[in-house]
Amino acid sequence: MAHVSVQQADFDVGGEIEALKEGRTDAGAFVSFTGTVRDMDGNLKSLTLEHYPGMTETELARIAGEAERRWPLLGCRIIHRFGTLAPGDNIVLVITASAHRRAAFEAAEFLMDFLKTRAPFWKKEATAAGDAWVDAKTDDDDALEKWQS
Amino acid sequence: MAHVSVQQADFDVGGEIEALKEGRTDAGAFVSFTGTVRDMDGNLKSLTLEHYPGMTETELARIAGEAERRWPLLGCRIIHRFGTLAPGDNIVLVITASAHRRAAFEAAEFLMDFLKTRAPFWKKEATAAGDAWVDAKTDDDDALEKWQS
Amino acid sequence: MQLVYFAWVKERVGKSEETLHLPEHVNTVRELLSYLSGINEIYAHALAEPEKLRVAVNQTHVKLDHPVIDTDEVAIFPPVTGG
Amino acid sequence: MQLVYFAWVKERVGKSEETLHLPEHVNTVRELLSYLSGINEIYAHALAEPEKLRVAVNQTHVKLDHPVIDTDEVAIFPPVTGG
Repeated sequence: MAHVSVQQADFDVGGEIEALKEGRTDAGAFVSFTGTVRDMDGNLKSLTLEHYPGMTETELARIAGEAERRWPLLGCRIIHRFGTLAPGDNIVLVITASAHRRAAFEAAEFLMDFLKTRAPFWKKEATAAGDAWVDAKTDDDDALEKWQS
Repeated sequence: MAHVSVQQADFDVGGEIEALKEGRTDAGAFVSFTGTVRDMDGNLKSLTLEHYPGMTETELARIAGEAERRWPLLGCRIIHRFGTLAPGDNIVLVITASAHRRAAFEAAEFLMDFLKTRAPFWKKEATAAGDAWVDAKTDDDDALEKWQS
Repeated sequence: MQLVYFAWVKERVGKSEETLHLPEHVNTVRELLSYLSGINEIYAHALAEPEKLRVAVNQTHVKLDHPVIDTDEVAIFPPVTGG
Repeated sequence: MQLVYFAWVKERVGKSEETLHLPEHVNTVRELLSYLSGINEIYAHALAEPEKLRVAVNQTHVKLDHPVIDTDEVAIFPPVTGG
């Protein structure tokens, strides 16, 4: 049921939420998360996302399936971009729909936590000082722990 | 800093998120919550939202200020509609922006929990069986408790 | 005092607002609700279940022991159901 | 065995994929990393810090004791940083 896309092109957040809402009156709660390229100190020239074609789609579908198993979702979309992006550009979009807000919020946060630690993407930052791969955050591993039960 | 609107007109979720993103590269995380008119069993003809003009705006601004005090938000928007709406129509929109996803998620959920129990709106459902005011949920009071600290 | 009513409280009272001269012995929200209930059957019915009522004084949520004065705007309504 | 590399592992190995005939004594991911490290200085450098490496076998995340066979696709990469 989940819709998963790995793409170079930008996405339209409003249009994606609309697509999930289209024609349905049983879902009362829609949560979206949009992750964008953040330039912490004005030095970032671009961000390049590499990924593992094939595994990426499989892993995102697996993560979405796990969310659907845990929460009564009426819809779920994950879009993740790859390629070279500029500061402020969209990177990732997660949308969840449910009858109640709690499920929609929790599932969206769960999807992002799992995506951050399991989806095979790697970020490389280009700055005036050169290019550097972004290090994984232990925060992200910690975030996963709260979903273990 | 928060943008608060109480209006009869519909809102454009994508456009509102764009407005918050516009020209900034310091926020990496945007969370939106959209609440819509839910028709649980296909009997709902319409939903009418009454509110307390003046207090509504004050209370929403107060709730937003509280969220900004608790989390490092870079932006925050609350839009709530009033008047008569059809099943599937948008009711409420909350958007938060932050450098990190955890703050954006938590603040959005906090805003909805507080809005549900403090913003002076009242829903009346029109069905074939007649009109009835919607009862408040004790769930919503319970949801508030997790933010007491 | 300016009184305003919303939702089913408004429907039961039969008006959305009214001006009231506050008697001297009415000094809290609780006393105000009690005073209004004594006016007639309509108010008595509208305000019969205080646990289902919420009150705002000057557009701020308050508890039953909150003080009221004659220049206040007092709103009486059911628990809110927005969002 | 099909080997694929990503991010700085790919840069250090100097290629994004290669085909390897798996020696008989290599039966787990741990043994595979050890075997590759012994090939030459390039692999030794690329795979020098096993705690900073992650491995997928046939496009599924696995641990170091996961078995490998010659028909597997094995990917070696740093911890992921998407999202």
